[in-house]
Amino acid sequence: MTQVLFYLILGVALWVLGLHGLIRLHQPIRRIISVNIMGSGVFMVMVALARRSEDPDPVMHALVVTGLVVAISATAFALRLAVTGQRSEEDRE
Amino acid sequence: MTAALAALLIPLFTALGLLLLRSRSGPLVILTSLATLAAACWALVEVTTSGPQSLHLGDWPEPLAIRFQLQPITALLLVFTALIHLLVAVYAARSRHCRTRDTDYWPLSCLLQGSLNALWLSSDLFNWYVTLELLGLAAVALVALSGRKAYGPALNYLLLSLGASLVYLLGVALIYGRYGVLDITLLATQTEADQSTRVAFWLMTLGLMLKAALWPLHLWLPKAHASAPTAVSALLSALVVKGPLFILWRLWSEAAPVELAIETGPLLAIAGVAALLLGGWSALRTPWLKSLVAYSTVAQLGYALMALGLLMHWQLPALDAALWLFVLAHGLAKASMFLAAGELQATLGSKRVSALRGTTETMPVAMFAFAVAGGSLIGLPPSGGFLAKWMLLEPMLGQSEHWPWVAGILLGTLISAGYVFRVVALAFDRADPVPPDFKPDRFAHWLAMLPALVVWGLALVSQPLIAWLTGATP
Amino acid sequence: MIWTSLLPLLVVLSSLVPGLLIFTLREDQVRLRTTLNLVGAVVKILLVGLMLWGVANGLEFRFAVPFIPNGDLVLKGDALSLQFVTLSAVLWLTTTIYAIGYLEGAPLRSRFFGYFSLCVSATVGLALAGNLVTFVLFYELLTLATFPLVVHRGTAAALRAGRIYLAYTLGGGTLALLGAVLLHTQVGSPAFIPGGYLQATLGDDRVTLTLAFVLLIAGFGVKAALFPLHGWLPTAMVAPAPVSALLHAVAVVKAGAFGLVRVIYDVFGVNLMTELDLATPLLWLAAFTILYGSVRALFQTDLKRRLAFSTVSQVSYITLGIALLGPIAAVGGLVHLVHQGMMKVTLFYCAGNFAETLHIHKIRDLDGVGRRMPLTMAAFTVGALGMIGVPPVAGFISKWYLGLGALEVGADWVLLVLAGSGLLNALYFLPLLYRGWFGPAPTHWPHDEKLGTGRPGLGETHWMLLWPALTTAFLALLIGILAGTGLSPLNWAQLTVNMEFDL
Amino acid sequence: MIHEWLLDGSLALLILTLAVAVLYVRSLYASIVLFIAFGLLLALIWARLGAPDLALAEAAIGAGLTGTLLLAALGRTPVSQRAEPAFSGARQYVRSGPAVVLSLLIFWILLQAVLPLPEQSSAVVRAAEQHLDAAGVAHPVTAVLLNFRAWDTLLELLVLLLAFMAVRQLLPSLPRAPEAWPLLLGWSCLLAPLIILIGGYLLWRGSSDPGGAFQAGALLAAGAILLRLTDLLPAMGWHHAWVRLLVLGGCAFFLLVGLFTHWLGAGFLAYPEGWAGPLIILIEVAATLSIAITLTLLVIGETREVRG
Amino acid sequence: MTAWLDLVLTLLSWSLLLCGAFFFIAGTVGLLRFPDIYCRLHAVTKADTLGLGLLLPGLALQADSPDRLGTLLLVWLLVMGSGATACQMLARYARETEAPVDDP
Repeated sequence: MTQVLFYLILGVALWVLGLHGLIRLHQPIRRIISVNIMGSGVFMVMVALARRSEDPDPVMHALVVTGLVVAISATAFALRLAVTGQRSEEDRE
Repeated sequence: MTAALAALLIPLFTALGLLLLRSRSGPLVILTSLATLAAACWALVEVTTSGPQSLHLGDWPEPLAIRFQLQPITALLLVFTALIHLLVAVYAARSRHCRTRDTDYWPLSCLLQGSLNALWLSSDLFNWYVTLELLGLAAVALVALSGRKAYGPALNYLLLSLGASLVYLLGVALIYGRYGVLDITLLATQTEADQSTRVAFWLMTLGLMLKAALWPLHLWLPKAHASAPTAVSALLSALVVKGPLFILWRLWSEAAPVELAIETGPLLAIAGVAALLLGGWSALRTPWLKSLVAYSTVAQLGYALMALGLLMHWQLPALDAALWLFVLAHGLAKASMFLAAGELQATLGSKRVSALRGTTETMPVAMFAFAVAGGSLIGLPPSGGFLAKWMLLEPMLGQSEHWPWVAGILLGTLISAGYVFRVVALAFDRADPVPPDFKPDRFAHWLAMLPALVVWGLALVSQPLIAWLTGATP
Repeated sequence: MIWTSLLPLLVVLSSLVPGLLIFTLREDQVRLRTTLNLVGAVVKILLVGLMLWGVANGLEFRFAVPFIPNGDLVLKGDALSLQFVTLSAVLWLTTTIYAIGYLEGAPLRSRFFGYFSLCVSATVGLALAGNLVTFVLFYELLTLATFPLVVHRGTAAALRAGRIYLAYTLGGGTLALLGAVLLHTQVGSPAFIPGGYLQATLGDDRVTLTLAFVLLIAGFGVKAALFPLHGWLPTAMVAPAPVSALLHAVAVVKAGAFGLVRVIYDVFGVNLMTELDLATPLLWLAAFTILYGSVRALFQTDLKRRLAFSTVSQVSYITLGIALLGPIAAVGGLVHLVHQGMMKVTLFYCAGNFAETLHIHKIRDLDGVGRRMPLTMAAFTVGALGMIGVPPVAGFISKWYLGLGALEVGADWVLLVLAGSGLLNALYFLPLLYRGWFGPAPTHWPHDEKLGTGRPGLGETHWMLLWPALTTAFLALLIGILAGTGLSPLNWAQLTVNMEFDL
Repeated sequence: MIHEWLLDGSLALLILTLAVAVLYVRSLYASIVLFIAFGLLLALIWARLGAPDLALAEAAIGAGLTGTLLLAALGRTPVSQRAEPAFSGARQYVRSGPAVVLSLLIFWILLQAVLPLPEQSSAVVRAAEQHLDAAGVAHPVTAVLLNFRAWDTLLELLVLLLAFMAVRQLLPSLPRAPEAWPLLLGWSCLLAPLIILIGGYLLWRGSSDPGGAFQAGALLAAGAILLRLTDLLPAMGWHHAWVRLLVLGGCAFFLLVGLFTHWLGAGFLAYPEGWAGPLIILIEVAATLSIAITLTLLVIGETREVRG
Repeated sequence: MTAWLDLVLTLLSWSLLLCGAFFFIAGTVGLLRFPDIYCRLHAVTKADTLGLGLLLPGLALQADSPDRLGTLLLVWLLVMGSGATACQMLARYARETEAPVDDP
């Protein structure tokens, strides 16, 4: 077992955990966190793959940076939707 | 390629310009939409006369660059996107009931168009991920325009869309890990049907199916599409779900190893049949008008999925034409249907199907548009839906071992007839008509009619269209 | 493009264009609407007359546009199609006049006449269809155009009837479509030719051929009201009388029957039918439907429903005639297409007149109506006697030929069916005639609308309601009497059959 | 060798424990705090895997900003809605047996798929190494981001913009901050210039070493949020032209570069000979500012103006 | 001579690191076990300040360049500042929103 494989498996495990959370959980903020954990899992797979060559693969690193920005953008939007949605439910009661 | 780039950049610049000037000018968007349409048409002419083109972004060589690929289908989709966007923009600018006029609808819809065009042009697995995210965010933002009641469905849509992207992305990562490339054409030369490839393709397929609301991953769609503002529902159903479908098609028809495609095809086709039946069943049952239209999207995507699955299973490029005819016909018909449904429910002041009693008398044009569009969804001749169904039926009936699939189409047709005429029959009820709250807006009704007429008008150009599609798809 | 290729298109457009224009009219533009209707109907008759002359002189009328690969949209005027087109054109004119009178003052007339014209366009298109794809296309369009007419009244009963009608016809349409695609995948969609095109190209693929035949017959059998696919017809009776007249005499049921004719003679061909032995089950089905329809008619108390079950029975005479696969029987079947149309439309006009003028719907209310409305009752009598098969009304000719045809191919048992059906016809029609002429007139009619002058004679009802009935009754008599002459439907049928059987 | 494994092993154990805890700990607050810890640990792992760019980005974006966003969201979530419906800790975890089995199955399938991957190599890496000289910057990650795959980056800026536009039509997320206390004010005054300095440094460094527009932008955003919360920075309303210019500047400039390169015949987003370096720096500056302002607005959210 | 010095430095560095780690752990235990927010704040800030204060010299002893020393110093100052500010904010917030703990 190499370090690359170790982190590949770890990434996959995180991804599965996140997926499980996304499907099983209901509280919006928790689901958003689940998606983020899923994302971390994929990124870990990608970074581990980048580690295969002697010099780490810059392409994968760049893709992960892009992925991180996408993740924060979506998270910000999702959180705001979740919070505003909850409040509107509260208003109705 | 310049024309295609123009079709890509004009909407993006329009969106930025609108934001910069804090403008919510519908006419400006209509004007730039026209320009986009012109550019897209030009691209279509270019690709028809001088064949497919490709562009390495940044002028970098093969494995490094992101590549734009302008195929005939791409050009057609560019035109189609521009057309629907223009139509909906006119509606949004003009309709009295459209609540999106004074919102960020304008820049958002331009960004949506831009991201779709980026998706059609791209042929890079990771770039598709970014365009999918762009598309998803734009779509959710547009759904949320409808106000607080839409936030719940919008959030669900967003989360599932994000989850789906990450499922897709894991597939991409596995592909990169296995073959070290992201460009789909390069990938096509290398793929083998081993375990990694299989899992990677399945992951990408699942993610895309969720994004395209293909059965059984469609549960988010009806609520999201039904709660969006009318103009947005039309855009979402007609265009957005087609984006992931396009990627799915390119993946399986270009990059996937043949054994894998043959093996996976039946699963997709069965999912398609299930979508037709169960989506149609839900459309038959729902008490809400827009939900009915949204469920019909789920059902109709079943046809496309079926075409794709059988295309993979039988390795029949002829089914490409069926798939894209479905996409075109459904897009036009659905745009018409959502606009008509939105107008009807706004004018009647009720979202229930049962409120449509007597609408053939009070709002004949809108109801007629709904019925005509519905006719194409059922696949009545000589509408575009009929042409697509015919193209799908032909290879099925051609060989006796394919006959069982016909049952799916048969039932699907009957169910779609069921939910379309459920509405239409009610509209003829003169016993107790629901009086409209406002004077009907005839211009908007005719606008809703327009795409429905276009989809029936496809019959006039059917022969060249089919020949072009059959020859055009690689 | 020369005029012979444009003429079929013009025949279709002569009702389509006025129809579309009528949709745009306001409710109160009565004069313009009437003009459009009548001009369209007259122009159509003239064009059809021209085409009749042309076909008799050996001209070929063919219009084609590309549609799908190997399947153009073809409109073609040949002897068989002209028989149906002429019937439609003539009856459209009379029914239009009738409908104008019938709907006077009713709401939503623009919509009604719009769809009415579309319906006729679809029927004519179907009659002129030159290949299976075109036929299926117009077959579906006919469904769409007739649905708004069935639900025109917008009552709960009308809606229910409309839904049932759609369920049957769309289902049938889908089956027919499947059959057409199945054949298309094997040989494309070549033009209909006498003797059928399948045998030459598709030798002996029994499974495919049988399946295609079953699908097509099931599809067209719905509109032809073959048992057990007839359920929509009696419920569709809630529609306004002109619609019933048009649906039951001409457009819908005849479209189905005409489809059967095309499939058996021009797609499969007599030889292939015999070889595959496909006609026998159909023959049994037709025979059963004839008797079944008559028996059911016997037990109806509502006039229109009795007529509807009579239609179920009578249309199957056509099916019977063509399923016998002999030239003489074929002549009987084809000519019955026209004869039954004339007679049944007369009956429905008359039923509509009774309902409109005196609000008579039930059979028991017919007592003595002959004294109040003698002319209408006379027309009704002509139609009813024709249905029973009394000479010299047209119905006799058809039955005569059917009987001869059955003997010719050795299916003697069919004579029993014909005789039984004739007896049943008499049983359910003669009481009506007796009540009408000899029953005691009531002191009060259910509700006298006082149309026309309100006195027996030419003013017994609105003239636009009376004259169409008299005309068609007269025509039914005339084509019976003149059956032996050159321009009679019988002669045309003979001409067609000679080509089909290569005599 | 063994201590390498010890480190990797304990990192893995920690991160897995944290992930499970984040998802299934009963209190939402604890879940969020643990998630921030998760982000920091992830940054550590990126560093361990030789990806310092990512470690920086993760620390700033993943842990810092996401944490702030989550806490802000928590603050606006009524207590009644914080609980996971039908959530009863470990017992529920047991009860969801089928889902767990399914997850394990998925994990097993994925495991089969990743096993052969470490042996493969990538053609893209070799190509990137080959063309690094012509890319205009020495740091390979920056070269990929802003030159080889510039289109991805451009679209990603659009994603950020879109998220901002989407958020703009909803309510502001942070309640009005209470008046800042002197200690916080003083510390912020001290910290802010430092943050700007480090941000600028990261940006400048990006062309040759780990760092770049995103890391710098995220850091600047953190500083701006701090200053904004203590009212040391004026409100950044959308009606200010400079705010709009800064937010849109990144995308707009990038797109314009694309347009002009196409116009000049070099090809879409193909920088002309010798211009690559300066153009990349310019794009990065514009992008950094855009990212910083957009992220700031995403987190604090100024007065809404979309619907009246 | 240098070898001996190296050994002393390494030993010193490691003992400092271990002490630092101990204080961190103690602080964390305090955070988890102490009854109310003030005690917890006390545990965390005190222990962390001390822990970091020991860790950093320990690391500094292993540093090989003045750059590194500068960085460590900066880290120490920043964490001290932030910790103090954060602790003050939390305590004050708690005091303003809750009833005083020692109230009977």
